[in-house]
Amino acid sequence: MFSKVLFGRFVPTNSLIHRLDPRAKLVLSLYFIVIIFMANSWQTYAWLAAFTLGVILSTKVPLKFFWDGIRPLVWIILFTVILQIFFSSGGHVYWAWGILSVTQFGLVNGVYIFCRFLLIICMSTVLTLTTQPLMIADAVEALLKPLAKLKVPVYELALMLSIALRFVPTLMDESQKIMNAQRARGVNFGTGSLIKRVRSLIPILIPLFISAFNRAEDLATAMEARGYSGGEGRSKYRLLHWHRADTVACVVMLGVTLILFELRYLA
Amino acid sequence: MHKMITVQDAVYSYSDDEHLVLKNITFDVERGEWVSIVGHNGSGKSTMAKAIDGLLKLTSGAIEIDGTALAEDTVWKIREKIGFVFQNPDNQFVGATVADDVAFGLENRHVSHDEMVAKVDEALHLVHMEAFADREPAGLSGGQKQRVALAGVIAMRPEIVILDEATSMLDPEGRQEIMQLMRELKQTYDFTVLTITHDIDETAFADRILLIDDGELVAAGTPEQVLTNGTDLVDRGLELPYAERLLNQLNLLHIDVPQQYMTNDQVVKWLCQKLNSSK
Amino acid sequence: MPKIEFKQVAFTYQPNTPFAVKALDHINLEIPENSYTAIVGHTGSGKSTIIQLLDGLLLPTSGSIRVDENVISATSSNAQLGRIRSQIGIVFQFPEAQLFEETVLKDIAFGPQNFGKSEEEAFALAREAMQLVGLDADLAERSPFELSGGQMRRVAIAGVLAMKPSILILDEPTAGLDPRGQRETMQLFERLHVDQHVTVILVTHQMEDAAQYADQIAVMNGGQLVKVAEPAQIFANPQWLKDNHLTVPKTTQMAHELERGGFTFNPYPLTLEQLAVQIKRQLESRTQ
Amino acid sequence: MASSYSVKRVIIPAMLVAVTVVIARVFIIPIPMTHGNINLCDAGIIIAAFLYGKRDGLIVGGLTGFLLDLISGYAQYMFFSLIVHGFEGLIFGWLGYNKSRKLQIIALVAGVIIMVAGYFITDSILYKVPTGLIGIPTNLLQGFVGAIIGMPIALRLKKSLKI
Ligand SMILES: Nc1ncnc2c1ncn2[C@@H]1O[C@H](COP(=O)(O)OP(=O)(O)OP(=O)(O)O)[C@@H](O)[C@H]1O
Ligand SMILES: Nc1ncnc2c1ncn2[C@@H]1O[C@H](COP(=O)(O)OP(=O)(O)OP(=O)(O)O)[C@@H](O)[C@H]1O
Ligand SMILES: [Mg+2]
Ligand SMILES: [Mg+2]
Repeated sequence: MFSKVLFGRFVPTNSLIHRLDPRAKLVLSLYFIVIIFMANSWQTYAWLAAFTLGVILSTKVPLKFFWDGIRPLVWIILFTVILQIFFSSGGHVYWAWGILSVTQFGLVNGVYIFCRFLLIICMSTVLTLTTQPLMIADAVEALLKPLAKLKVPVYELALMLSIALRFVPTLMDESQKIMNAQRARGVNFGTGSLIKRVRSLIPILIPLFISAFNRAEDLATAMEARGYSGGEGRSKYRLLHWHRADTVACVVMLGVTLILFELRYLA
Repeated sequence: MHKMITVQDAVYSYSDDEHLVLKNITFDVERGEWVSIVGHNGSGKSTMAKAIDGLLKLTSGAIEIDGTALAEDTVWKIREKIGFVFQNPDNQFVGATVADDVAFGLENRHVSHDEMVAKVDEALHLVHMEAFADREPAGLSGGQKQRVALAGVIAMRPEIVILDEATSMLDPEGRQEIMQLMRELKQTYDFTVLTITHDIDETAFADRILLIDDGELVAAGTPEQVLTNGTDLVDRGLELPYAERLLNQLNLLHIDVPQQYMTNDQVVKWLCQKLNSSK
Repeated sequence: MPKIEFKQVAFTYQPNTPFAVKALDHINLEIPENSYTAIVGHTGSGKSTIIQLLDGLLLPTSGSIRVDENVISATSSNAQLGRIRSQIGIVFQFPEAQLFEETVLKDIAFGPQNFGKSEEEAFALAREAMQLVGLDADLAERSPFELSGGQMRRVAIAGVLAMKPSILILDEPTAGLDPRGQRETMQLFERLHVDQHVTVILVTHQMEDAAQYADQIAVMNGGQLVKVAEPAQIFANPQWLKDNHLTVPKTTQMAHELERGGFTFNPYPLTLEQLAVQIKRQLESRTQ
Repeated sequence: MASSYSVKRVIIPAMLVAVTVVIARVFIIPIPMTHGNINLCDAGIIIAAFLYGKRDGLIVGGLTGFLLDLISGYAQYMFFSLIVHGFEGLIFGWLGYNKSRKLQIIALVAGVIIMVAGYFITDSILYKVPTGLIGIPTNLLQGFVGAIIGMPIALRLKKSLKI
């Protein structure tokens, strides 16, 4: 039932982007979000938007999924854009009423912030639509590895992340079962005052936590029986492979940056 | 030659209180033997099994595995010889996917990547789960998860396999599958097997049965010796095998039944002979 | 009029999504008042889905279910469902997972209180239920999490019985218990059925229990109800059982093997006792 | 021997992350005009921190924040959430673990303020200050609901499990 959760928002289409190394995808998408802040003009935003659109199309994921990523934020976006339009000043004044005014700068800034929203959301959506959560967790582990030298328990954190991911669907099922059992005993969820709703959660959450602790106990025993004695020095079954395509992707991103700077400083 | 497992005067209690969960248990298991430990809920079976794997430390007594005494400094070596499958299929699945889970034990032993891939493939093949290598546990049935657990054990080439009620959360089909699979694997690898159960049917393949009641070892012997009326299985929370129950019932109806232990097939044969000879 | 009636019930999980699973289809089933019905079937055949529908925990995609005068359909309101739930008790698989209160007594009294009983009444019902399931009265003030697995199971069952349901649904209530625990639990439900005329619906993989206790057995396969009949009819044909992924009860198995060696059974024995009696009769009739 | 202690130090926080992700995904309360809804993840973080202290508060907070954004597709937030919720959990545990009821309430207030401030800063960096401002009321509400659910459950669990 909850395979949806397990996959995160992953949509398997096996596109070029899907096949990139998760480390490359993670780093490049974060990097892209950073360079979005360099955009400051029509040309720069247009260039980044064109690139983002290209990436979106090459994922072969239906556009509807990107819209799903934007939809929950629509109100915030509109709110921010409207504030930006009404409260910035400068340039030609088209309309004014008290402290509110619509100015040339306001409109331009409104459009820019709108673009920034869309670009950030779309690029991070590309990451989650084309990469399984587990892969991202692997990538994070690989990228944080140098921190192990600073005594950050990278291996343990990575193991925690992977075990948490592994148990989310199991506990999700469990929560459903507990909810059914308590509803059969007359609990009514989602009705009544806030206090009443909060109270109705206690018969669900306590058994859920207890179940989690019991599972932790069992799992710890099972892991120890299988020879687990700490993260240090374990060999790894799941390896990440850096391919030529990943290097190419990095070069492409470099090109995008160069053009961006070109547009920013030459124009 | 030494025994595979020897347990000498094992005593255990969980807290400091007087309640002993194991009371002076002594037994041994030969190399290649299949031994079943039976007993009611809470009789101490799991505690005994965990002690054998060094997962908990006896209050007093000694355990020796393949000639090595279990102690602080030998416990990891000893665990390498023992594969353990637990009751709840969900709570022992460590990896994010089937293949990852089978590899978990190998990773702990620093096995190289290439060797690991080969071993994982082979183990999955042996439990007929190769088609599921990349699947996540959420989509598997309980029986399939237990087969993965078995694959994880086999990939390590243990000398001893312990199944602690490994089938008790499965449906009957799943149970039979796991027991049958275990039998095939034992024929291939000849490990020593310890199964823990309160289902008498699951002792069908055992060479020897140990009966535990409230922490005491109250009977040990071949199925013929233990699974008869004489050992008060019913008083100890268990059940007699079906054939034995039928014979008892016939006896109550004043039919003379043979005194020795019989399997289902033997009972059928005996009854049919009796029917035909009385024609 | 039967107590419960399923009419053309169908159910799909997550309809209209790529994850849609059709779990039940064309279910027509009547369950008479005071009957003991067993629902059996392969893993994933839809047994748990049926009982969730019956308690209004899921609503049918199409069709309707009548429980006494109340009807559950795709559009049932919360109030209607509440009325139905107050007369149905469900013991889910591993019910000890539902315990949450600070004391055993409070946990058992939780259900009755939700269905409108005062605290005093609920505690009285809880004490009664404790006695019924054989829990020592001393345990009332203990935390349920300090108990043994078997005791926790009893507390959870008492929590369901304290609601005084007229219909009791059991989803593999004995899983994980040793044979003594299994026997005692099944006998407890049998007593409720006989003495207090509770209508029992048992979901089980254990054909022995279905054969021994039920007056009718409903066989599920792939979301369809393939047969509803008396145990003797269901178990008369081992091959049919195997075709529907059911295990053959040991008695049936034994009787079947004996038939090959010259015995004949009519009606087919369902319990060990019936088998023994028939064997004795045949052995003796031959000697005469 | 038998020191499953170190293994449990990994497994217990991991499992607490899993439950917290689950309760955050299952019990979502939709609120119009915001990130979409408020969730119960703070309750889980509070429980982790009150039962096991600041280390587990930090880990459970951070990893839960990270995973939730990852799974729900808000990758742009995931590293920010890692820090914000991690810090929140650290504060809950540091000020509230094994402390009097009064101090625990102070811990809750402090942790929630950290969380609200953290997201204000995040949204202001990523987008604009107004975006940050608009998140404040909903995040406060989310923290408040998390606290009134998390605190009693933490106390009950502590008593029942004798942690
Ligand atoms: N972690 C624990 N802390 C305290 N007591 C425990 C613990 N685990 C088990 N016990 C107690 O020890 C006794 C033996 O338990 P054990 O799990 O070994 O029984 P078992 O024979 O395996 O039972 P089952 O058939 O139910 O699995 C029981 O009385 C049980 O309540
Ligand atoms: N929450 C759910 N979401 C999606 N599909 C589900 C869900 N629950 C059950 N199913 C599917 O519905 C079908 C019927 O499931 P159900 O749980 O009713 O079977 P069952 O007969 O109770 O099985 P078991 O003997 O294993 O308990 C199965 O194919 C199952 O995979
Ligand atoms: Mg056990
Ligand atoms: Mg079911």
